[in-house]
Order: sequence, then C-alpha cells, then structure tokens
Amino acid sequence: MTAIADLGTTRSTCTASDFQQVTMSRALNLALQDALAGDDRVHLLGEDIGTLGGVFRVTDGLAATFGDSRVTDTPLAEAGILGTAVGMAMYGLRPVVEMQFDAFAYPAFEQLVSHVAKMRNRTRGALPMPLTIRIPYGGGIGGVEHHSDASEAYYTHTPGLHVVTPATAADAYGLLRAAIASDDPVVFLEPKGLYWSKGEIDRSAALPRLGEAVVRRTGPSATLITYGPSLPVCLEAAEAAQAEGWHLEVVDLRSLVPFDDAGVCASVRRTGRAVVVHEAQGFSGFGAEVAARVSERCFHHLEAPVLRVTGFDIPYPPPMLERYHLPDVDRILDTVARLQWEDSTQGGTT
Amino acid sequence: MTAIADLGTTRSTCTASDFQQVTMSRALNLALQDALAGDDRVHLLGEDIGTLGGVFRVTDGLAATFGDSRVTDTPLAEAGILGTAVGMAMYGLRPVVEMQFDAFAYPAFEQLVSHVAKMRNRTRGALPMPLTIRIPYGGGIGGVEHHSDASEAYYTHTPGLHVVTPATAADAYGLLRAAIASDDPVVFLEPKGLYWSKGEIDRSAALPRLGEAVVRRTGPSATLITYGPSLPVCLEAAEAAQAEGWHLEVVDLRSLVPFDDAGVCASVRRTGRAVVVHEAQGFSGFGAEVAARVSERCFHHLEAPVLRVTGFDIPYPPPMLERYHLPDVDRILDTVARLQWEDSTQGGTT
Amino acid sequence: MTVLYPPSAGEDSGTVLLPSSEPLSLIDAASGTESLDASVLLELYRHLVRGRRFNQQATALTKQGRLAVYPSTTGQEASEVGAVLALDPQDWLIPTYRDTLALLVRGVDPVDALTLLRGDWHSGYDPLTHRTAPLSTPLATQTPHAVGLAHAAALRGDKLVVLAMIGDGGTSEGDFHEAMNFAAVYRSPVVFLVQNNGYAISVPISKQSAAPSLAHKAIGYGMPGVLVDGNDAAAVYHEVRQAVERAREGGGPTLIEALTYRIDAHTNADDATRYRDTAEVEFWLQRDPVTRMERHLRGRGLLDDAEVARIRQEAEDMAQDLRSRLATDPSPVALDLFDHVYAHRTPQLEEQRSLLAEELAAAQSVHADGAEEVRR
Amino acid sequence: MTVLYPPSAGEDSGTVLLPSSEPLSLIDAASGTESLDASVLLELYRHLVRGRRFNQQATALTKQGRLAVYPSTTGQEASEVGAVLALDPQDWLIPTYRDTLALLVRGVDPVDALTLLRGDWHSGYDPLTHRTAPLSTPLATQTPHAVGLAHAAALRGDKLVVLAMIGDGGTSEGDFHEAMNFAAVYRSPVVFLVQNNGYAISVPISKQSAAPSLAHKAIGYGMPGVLVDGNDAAAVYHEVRQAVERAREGGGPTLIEALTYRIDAHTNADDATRYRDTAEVEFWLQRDPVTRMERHLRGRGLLDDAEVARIRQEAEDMAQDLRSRLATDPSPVALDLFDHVYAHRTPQLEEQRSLLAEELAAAQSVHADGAEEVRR
Ligand SMILES: Cc1ncc(C[n+]2csc(CCOP(=O)(O)OP(=O)(O)O)c2C)c(N)n1
Ligand SMILES: Cc1ncc(C[n+]2csc(CCOP(=O)(O)OP(=O)(O)O)c2C)c(N)n1
Ligand SMILES: [Mg+2]
Ligand SMILES: [Mg+2]
Repeated sequence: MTAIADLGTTRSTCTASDFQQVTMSRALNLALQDALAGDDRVHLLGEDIGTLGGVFRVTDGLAATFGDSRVTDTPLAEAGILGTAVGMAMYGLRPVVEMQFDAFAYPAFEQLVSHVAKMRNRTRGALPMPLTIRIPYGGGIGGVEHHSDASEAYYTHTPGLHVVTPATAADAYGLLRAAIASDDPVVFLEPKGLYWSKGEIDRSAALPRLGEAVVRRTGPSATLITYGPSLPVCLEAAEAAQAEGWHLEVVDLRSLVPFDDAGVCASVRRTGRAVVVHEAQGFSGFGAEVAARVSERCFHHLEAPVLRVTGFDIPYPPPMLERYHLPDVDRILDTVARLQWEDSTQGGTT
Repeated sequence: MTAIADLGTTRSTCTASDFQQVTMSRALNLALQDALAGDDRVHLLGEDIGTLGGVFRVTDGLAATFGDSRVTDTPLAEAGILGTAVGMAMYGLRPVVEMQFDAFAYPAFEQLVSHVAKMRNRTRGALPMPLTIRIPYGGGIGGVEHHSDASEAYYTHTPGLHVVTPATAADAYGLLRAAIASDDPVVFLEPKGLYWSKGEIDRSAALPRLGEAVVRRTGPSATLITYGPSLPVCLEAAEAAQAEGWHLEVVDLRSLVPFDDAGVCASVRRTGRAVVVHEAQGFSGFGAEVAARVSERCFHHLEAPVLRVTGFDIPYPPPMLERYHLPDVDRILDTVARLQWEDSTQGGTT
Repeated sequence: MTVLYPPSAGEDSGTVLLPSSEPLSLIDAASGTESLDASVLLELYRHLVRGRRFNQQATALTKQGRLAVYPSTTGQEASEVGAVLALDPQDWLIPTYRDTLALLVRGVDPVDALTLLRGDWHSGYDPLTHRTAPLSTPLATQTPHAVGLAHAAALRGDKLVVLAMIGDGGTSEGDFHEAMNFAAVYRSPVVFLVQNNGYAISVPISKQSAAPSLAHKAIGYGMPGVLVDGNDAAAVYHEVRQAVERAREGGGPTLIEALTYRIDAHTNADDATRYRDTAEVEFWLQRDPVTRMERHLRGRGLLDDAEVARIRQEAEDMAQDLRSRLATDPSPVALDLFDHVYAHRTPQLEEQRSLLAEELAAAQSVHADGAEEVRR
Repeated sequence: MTVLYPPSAGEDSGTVLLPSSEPLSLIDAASGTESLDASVLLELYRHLVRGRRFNQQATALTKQGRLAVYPSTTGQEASEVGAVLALDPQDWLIPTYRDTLALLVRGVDPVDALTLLRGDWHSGYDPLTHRTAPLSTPLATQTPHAVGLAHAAALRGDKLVVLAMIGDGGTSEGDFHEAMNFAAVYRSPVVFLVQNNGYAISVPISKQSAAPSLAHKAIGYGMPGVLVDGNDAAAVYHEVRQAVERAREGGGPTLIEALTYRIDAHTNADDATRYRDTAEVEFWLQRDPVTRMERHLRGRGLLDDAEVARIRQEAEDMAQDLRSRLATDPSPVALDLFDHVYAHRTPQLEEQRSLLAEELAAAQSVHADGAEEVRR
C-alpha cells in the first residue's frame, strides 16, 4: 500500500527543526500549539480537550502549556459549545471547537447552519465568524455506531461554511493553520482512521490557500477524485491498477468548499475518465456534486460517465461489517473497469 | 402560467363527495383527518397545531374533532418533539410531527439522523419508526430569514429516511396518507409557497406508492426534472418554451427517496437532454444527485450535459431579494438554451 | 481530597436560590424601586411612551404593506425598556426576535431596527456600534451567544455584562438549558431575562412548563432566580440593574423572569381570538405598563400635563418620521447577495454572481428599450 | 378567568420540590430501606455480585480482543441493580450507553447485551421482549424516547412506568432538558435516574454543573428531585420504587440523582490517571457497593458464608459461560446490512446489495479455488 506517509521526500528529522516526521494527530497538535502561541485570540473549546488532551490526543499538553482559559473543557453539550464559540467570535476571538466524534456534532447543527454559516452575511460583514470546527470523521477504526459517520455532505451543502479535510500530516498541519487563520468558519474534518499515519510537516512553510486540490499521482488513463480517509486506498488502487495497464491520476480535493473546479477539470480533461471515491453513503453525497459538476464542465472530454465508489446507502455498519461498506481497492478497480475502455484507446484524451 | 391546479380534469365539486377542489393546505388537512379517523394509532404532535390549527392551518379543526390527546400542542422544543415521537413509535403508535418551518427542524437533526433513521436497522426491524415528519419548506412567501430554507438534501443524504414532497393538492392528500401508512419514517416536505394553490383530490382513490415520479407534461426536446415548489415554474417554462420551438417534458419526482430511476431515465432516454430544477442552493444539493445518476445511467443517450437550475450558494435572501434567487422561467429557458442544440436535431433522441 | 459532593451544599443551598415568595413587587408598593432616581423613572416613562407609539406605528405599517411582518410588544414595554435601560454603554444586548423595541432603547435607528421585518436585509444596524446582536429568529439559539460573548469579555478582562432576552416558550429549547449551564459553570457575566408573556404563539404557559415559575429554573443551574412584575418598568429596571451589577462584580449570572402579557396577537399575521378570550386581554389592559408608570409619576408629583404632552409629542414625531422614511420601498441591491457570504467570494460565487449580473443587464436593456418584457 | 401565574404557587411551591437536605441515606442508617423485605435485599445482593463479576469479565474480554470496547460500571453496581430491580415486568427501561449491566438485571442474555460492544450488530436483544430500548450512544437522546413511550402508554391506558437512565454529563445536553420538561408538562410516568459518577470521561462534575446537586434540577420543571446514595443498592431500590409507584398512580415524573463513582477508567481505552488521583479512587473503594451490602446482610444475619459462596459460584458460572460463548468470533452476515434499513429494500439498496453479493461470490470462488487472492 502506498502509505500517505511516503508521499513527501524524507529529510533527516530533528526535534528542534521545522521539518518533522509526525503522525497526523501530532501534526494537528502542533498546528494548534503554533496557532495558540501565535495569536492570543485563539481559544480551544471542547469536551475532554483539557486535562485529557482529547480522546484522540490532538490537544495533548495544550492546556498545560496555555492554561485552561485558552484550552477549555466544556460541559457536555455540543450546541452549547458551538453557540458559546459564536459569542466568543462576536467578541473578536478565534475559537477552535472540537466535536468529539462526527455524529456528536449533530446536536450543534442548528447553531452551525443558522448562525455560524449565516452571521457574516446577516450583518453584511460586521460579525464575521472566524471559527474552526474540528470534527473527527469517517470509519475504519472499529467504532460502534455513531462513531464513524462521514458527514461532509451536510456541511458542504451549507453556504457560508468552508469545508476542509486533510489526508496527510503535512496538510493536517498546514490546512488547520490556514483554517484558524481564515476569517470565515471552517468545518475541519479530520479522517480519524489516519490519525496515526505518519508524514513530514514543515512548520515554517507558507500556509496553503484553502480551495486548492492537489494531484497526488499523475497518470493518463483516468482520474480518481477523492479526499481525506479515502486517499490512501485510492493511491493503493492506482498502484494496483498498473498491473491492469491503467495509469491512474489521483486528485486529493483537500478543500470541498471552496471547490477547485479548475484543478479537477484540468485533470479530467487530461484523462477523459473519472471516478469519485468517498466513504460516506453515496446518495446525495458529496460525490454527487463532484460527478455532476465534472460531467457538466468536462462533458465533451468524457469517454465514459463519471462513476462513484462510496459507502452504501445504509447506516454505518457495526465494526465487524465495516470493511464491506468502505471503498476498497477491489471495488475501485472494478469501477475503473466499467469506464468503457472498449470505446477508445486506453488513457486517450479527446 | 399553467397552474398546478389546472392539471387534473375538473369535475363538479360537492362537499360530501370524495372528489373535492381544494387548496393544498386543505388537502393535507383532510389527509390528516382521514388518517386520524382511520387509525387510532395516529397521533399528531407539534407547536401550535391544536387550538390554533397550525400556523398554516394544516391541522385546523383536528384537535376539536379528535381531542388533544390525538392532536397535541407540545412545548417549544423540536428535539423534544421528535424524540417524544420516537418513544411513541417504540410503543407502536404512528406519530405525525409538524415542524413549524424548515429551519426550525434543525434542532431535531440529531434525533432524526441518529435515531429516527437508524432505529429499525439497529434493532433488526424490532423497533420500526412509522413516523411522519411534516416540514413546510421553500420560499416565495416573503418570509424573513430561517423561514424559507429548502433543506431536502440534508434528509435525502440520510439512509433510513424516505423523503417525499407533493406539488399538487392531489399528491398532498395521497402522499401524506401513504407516508402515514408507511412503516418507515417519512420526511414529508410541504412546499409552503403552494399551500394555497388549488387542485382536485379524491379521498377514495388508492394510496400512491412512495417512490414513483410522474410525467406532468410530455415533450420530445428535453426533460425538466423537478419537484415540490418548482413544479409550477417548470410547467410555466415548458409552456413558454414552445415559442422557442422546444417541447419540454416535465417530470415531478414526488419521492426523492426512494428515487424513481426507471421513470426518470425513461424520460431522459426519450429526450436526450435534461435540466434539474430546485429552489435549494445548488452545491451538494439534491439536484447534484439527480444530475450525477442521470449522467451515469443515461450517458450514451445524452446530447448535452445535465444542467441544473437551483438557488445560489448563499443563505436564503431577504424577502425583497428572493425573486433573484429562486429559479424562474427565464433562468430555466436560458439553461435549456445551453443544452447544445447546435450539435443535433432538436428534440432528437439517440 | 474533596470527593464529597456537593462540596459545600448545606441545608439551604437550594432554598436560597429560590425566587422570593413575594415576586410581584407592584410599582406603588415596591421597595427597591422607591430608591430609584426620579430622572431614571422619567427616562423609563419617556421610553415607555415612545415604545408604545412605536408598536402602534409598526403594526400600522404592516397593514400598509410597508413591513412584511411585525411582532408587537404592546403590553410588554416595561420589560423591554426597563431591562435595556439597566445596561451601561459597554454592555451587550442579545435580543430575541420580538425585541425590536429593545433595539430602539439601545439607540438603534428605528428604520435600521426594522430592516429584518421590512425585508430588505437580514439585519440593518451595526452590532458593534450598538453592542447589540442581530435579532435572533431561531428561538433560544441566541442565549449561548450571550454566554460566549460574556465569557470572551471576561477572558479579556473587560468588565462588561451581557443581557440575553428570551420568551417563555424559548425556555423549553435545549439551547436555553445549555446556555444557562455554561453561564453558571463559567460564572459568566450574563443576565437572562425571560419575558413570560403568557403565550408562545397560541400555546399558553400552562402547556409550556409545570414549574412553579420559570425563575425557579435558575436553581437547577446554581444561579439566583428572580421573578419580577414585567409590567412595572421600575421593578424590571431595578432587578436587572441589581443582576447586572452583581455580574459585573464577578457574581455570575442571574435568571430573571418578567411576568407580562402580549396584548396584541403574536404578529399581525396571527389571529389571537382563536386561542384566548378578550376578558383575559381586558384583565391585562388594567395593568398597562405605560398607564401605570404615568399614574405613579403623577402621584409622586414627578410628571405634569405639560411634560406628558411634550413626551407624547416626541413619540409622535418619531412615528411621523418613521412613517415618512418607510413610505417608499427601499431598493436593496441584488448583487449584494454574493458579497457577504464569505470574506472573499469563492470561484463558484463569482460565477453565480456573473450569471445574475448578466440577467440583470439583459433585463435592464429590455427595460431601456421600452420593449415588452421578452425572453432575455 | 385564571390569568394569574403561577396559578397555585404558594410560598413553598419551590421548596417542597427540593431534594431532602439529608440526601445520603447510608444503608446502615436508612429509614425507608429498613422496611425492605429480606428477599429483596438478597436479590439485590445476588445481582450486585453477578454484576461485579460481569464487569470484571467484560473488561478482561476487551484485553483479549473479544470485545471492541467496554464501559465498565464497576463501583456503580448498586445504582444499576437497585434501579432496574425496582421495575415491574410491564415497565420499560431506557438505558444509556454505559448500562450493559442494567440490561442483564432486566433479563437480557449477557451475550446479547454485549452485541453492540462486540461489534457484530448495533443491538443484540429484542427490545419488545425485554421492554428495554437499545443502549443509546448519543448522550441524553434517549430521555425524550422515555417520555414518548410513557406518554404513549398513558394515552393507551396502560399502567406502565418508564425508567430513563443517564449520566451526570448527559444532563448538560439540551435533550435532557427538553425531556424533563415534556415529562413534567404531560405528567408522564417516567423516572429519570442520573448516575452521577463524578466524571464525564475526564471532566469532573465541578466543571459540568454549578448546581447544589443535579437533583435540584427537578424543581425547574416542577417535579420532585431526590438525591440518593448511589452506592447503596437498597436506598436506590427504595427511592426508585417510590418514584415508580408514584408515577404509576398518576403522580408524574421524578428525577433521582444517584451519587456514585466510576472505579474503572471511562472505558478500557481510557487512561484515567491523566485526570484523577488514586487517593480519590481509594476513597470510593471504601464505599464499595458490593461489600457494603454483604456486610449489611451479614450484620443482619441474612447472609452466611455458604450463601455467599453459592452466589459467587453462580456469578462465576455466568462469567465462565460468557467467556466460552465469546471465545469465537461471531460471523455476522454482510448482506444483512441492507435488510433492515427500510421495511422493504429500495431499488437502490437492491442494486447495492447485488453489487456486494457479486463481490462476495467472486471472493468466495477465488477462495474455493485455493488460489491466492487476486482481482475479482
Ligand atoms: C427554534 C424555533 N422554533 C420555532 C420557531 C417559530 N416561532 C416563532 S415565535 C414562536 C413562539 C415564541 O414564544 P415565546 O418564546 O414565548 O416568545 P413570544 O413570541 O411570546 O415573545 C415560535 C414557535 C422559531 N422561531 N424557532
Ligand atoms: C451527544 C454526545 N456527545 C458526546 C459523546 C461522547 N461521549 C461518550 S461518553 C461521554 C461522557 C459521558 O459522561 P456521563 O454522562 O457522565 O456518563 P458516564 O460516562 O459517566 O457514565 C462522552 C462525552 C456522546 N456519546 N454523545
Ligand atoms: Mg411568550
Ligand atoms: Mg458520569
């Protein structure tokens, strides 16, 4: 498997250096640490983020370093947490909220949709919401029900929100810093299955711009469009596809909103074929938007319909059955095989 | 404008007869009345649905007829209402919940996604959720913010829910009866802009099956795929299009989940072109699913990409600006004009 | 090691937090209010008169189609006015959807205060200038905002207090509970003012709560609860002021229930006769907050006919000004729809904005041609 | 015309709802519990011993990878056992995620009770047979279900009571508030049992609530609140039983706070040393609910060595049975994923089921060929 950690060129690691080989969880931790140190308006709120350091240890040590007024354990009430953060943002702070798991962000849905997303617009810019809402999402960790939802489509459909999801440690660091620096609310989706995957980060690099996809692997045959937890499996599939003679390009969206139309379409126009891959249930999922806009914008370049490999339209399965639900290499390759290769020369573009 | 009320053949109306010419609001009222009378497990819950008869008068007179134990004013708490309904369904009742407006259903989002949608699956069928959740949705009535959201995509993306929306009085009656009779939870979206539109209902007709789209107008040039509040404007557009030489077919989905793939694809295969029309913001909207699946399933029949006419990706506008946001005849016709007519004979199919 | 719980809860730990058993401190018999300066009472009166006139005028404007909708506070002016006047300029007000009058008391221009209800934008005043949040339509959702704002100010060392307003119905929402709890745990400088006007649209308080009073809810969070006569502006002012001062000194939040009544229907669109009888309204008209204050001030010799006439004229002028400024429809700019969704327009919004701009230009040129509107 | 509010609230209307100021009715000095039948006390003891053994065994099974996760109730057995035994067979239990032990007391087979935590399905027992809802993972969301169920039963004229269980942290959620309020307004036959075990994962109760006790929350809804020693099974049984009887007779809901302590970490995956010291745990080990009951029964001559040995052996047999029945992995059927989403599979689910069925068949045939796994 082409692990996400292998993507960057490896440099010698040294604790004091800006370059570090770290887990995604640690990359996020460092991003929070640097954001807290760099801007005293940054405040972290959430359940168990203080003394415990969060159930995924993303906030480990931060309360000790910055004190509980900067890193605050809240009562157990997600609407209250997000609503409190809205008020803090109204006063000019930059709250970073942690939701403990994807499904436990739902109680805050009204605050998110009706206030976080709309406050700037409502007030013609007078009350911006420079909020970051961190949500661990996705499956593959054997979690019981409500611990593995991929809820991105609820957020991508909500105007006023940015929706960002890293797939590498470097992006986890860079995108989280960029999210916190953004003057708009960012739903920051952390692929919990990748928390312990490793990669190199550079704490001194310029912050990435939100809204740019990245090509993780080039190839002329077809484009796999994916993000977050599904990137490693897409890269693995691309590797395996070579045996079948397909040279797949892999695009990591990173930012779902704003969407990188230019980047995605450039790839699909090159390859003429596309498969969208994500964990969430497919129906009305984010992949539908990707497929619809790619079909619309690249219509004459398409040799085959844009296909989707997604979770089934079922409640997230219990731990022992989740592997049947999640996109895997075989299902991706089966789908690539359905891209009507008989109609044209493989990998051909129009 | 081809009003929705003109669709059926008009018969002479008489109060005692099964056929009646009524507003959609009244059709819904009669459906509730007949459901209450026909099944003592049916209970209505909501804010102001009793004495007041609901802010849209959909429950008018029902508390007086059936008593407040059947038609109950609740405290003002949407999660509490839906959660209470879940418990009632666990005990074998068939609760029908009213949410007062679209955006005021968001507080109940967790109950909806994590319980209503999942309870049957969780218990392998032992605890079905024969719940109906009525939500007035959409705009065009000059409502202030939070009163005009089109929130269907949040629900269509949630496995375990059915999502149904009528566009005529007849469907309002029939589909609501069918929703209440369903052993599964149905999110029943009522296009509030059409509450006062009139049409004929037949209280003795067989209940429609959920999951079937209907062709409201036939035509060989292109298919407009729509539902709920956008049906009248699509019919009007189809009428106007004749002047341009386009004979548009109009498909009213009625049921978003389950989706009528067969019906929709049959139409698009006939016409070779499709435009999806809805009020909700387009990005990650339900139209994306329609466009994606039509593009995938009808790829070789398509003369042009499937296009979408939707609300913009903005918070719903204030009353004085909503007309710029909502799909109108001109925007639909402009979009139809972009269906690459130059490439083929008009209205041609493959 | 302190594992015993509640650590310091003695026999009376709950009882002391209960509202007084004599909650209705009628203005004429009020103890605390007696101590209020005459100037404060007169200021309250002035705002009551102005507020009443505003309510009448705004309701009239709905009939003329100048406002989309108006939720009146006729009958509730004492609570709106008394509470807001108790704030200092640096304090913040977090209103709920009915509180247009509170905005006025806070100094917002009446036309700007009505933007939401007129329909040209969602909110029409600068929240930072007025230290006043936009009117919150989703009920109770504003209460955690109040806590967050107060918490933020406290973290920054700024001694400001936040007044969060909510209706009786709103207290049933989970967000109210969560906000009360957060405020109590953080000892945030927030005053929660519940205007219990007897109804949530058509639903009477008896179907909303079985508590002895809504003020009793305070005890479950560990904060003081106060029940006050909401038709007595002086009493409301006094109680809110006390709570504000306690909060400012670090004493934490307070819940105040102001018992009042909504004389008008829920909004102009509502038919209140469906759910309440006129006798009930009559009863409350006897306790009219404006009349009561006037009678009280006259009785104490603080107000004479001339002053009453002057104040009424001032209110009349405001109404006249409002009428004329609302006489023409505003012309909100359609393309503004795209300008405040984000700090910078996304590429997608750029595209959509261009589409609308083209449509508008096409419609414009059709219009300029003087032609019948035809297809763009 | 009754417009005065609160209609019948006298001076003490709040005070009478307050929890007693002597909440900790230690078993040896208990008044009400003295009246309990010896057979009830023995039954409580039997379940305590069994429950403790179950907690130990389940925790051990997580270490062996036989369970995905286990949130233990070691230290809380008195609350789990006492509350559930107070129910009659027709009553319903609505548990929260930690209450596996409550399921056992209710008669659910231990293996079925563990289905969620083993990971072969979301819930493993028939809720109708056991009149027990599935364990609710999203905190507090189960409390309105309890109200709805109780309300439905009352509407149907069925005299059953619903016990809703929740943790201290869960009381901060809006759903808890809404459920309490609905129950009080509808006077539904619900008993809310809050197990205050001092922590919500790492967050101590002092950061969760500033109330004198969680039982004090009852007053804000107009229902009685009771604070009970949650490590005293007899006291819990007694208080829950009283509340159940009151509810059954139409007396409405009750909130009971059982003060207890979570001896183990939050779950096997948690490291409790990060947020609490061992001295605190030691303190609570002194108040161990199993030992206390045993000592009490021995002191009263109701229990001897032989009976203790017999009861322990019974628990041991249960543990042994559990070990052996969980020794092999279950084989949940993948295609079941599609079978209970709706009453009937939608066309879309049919398609998806076929896709998975084909994949499984392909994998199967590869397997049958004895070949290396290759691309299907
Ligand atoms: C979350 C939410 N649910 C429902 C509504 C619809 N609604 C608007 S006002 C109202 C009644 C409010 O009653 P109350 O809180 O007592 O305030 P009042 O109208 O009496 O000032 C309702 C149900 C809403 N605005 N928000
Ligand atoms: C809505 C929701 N938010 C967060 C969680 C994650 N979570 C699981 S258990 C827990 C702590 C619960 O504390 P408490 O209610 O005191 O119960 P206890 O664990 O002590 O039994 C949290 C935060 C959840 N399950 N549901
Ligand atoms: Mg009210
Ligand atoms: Mg706890």
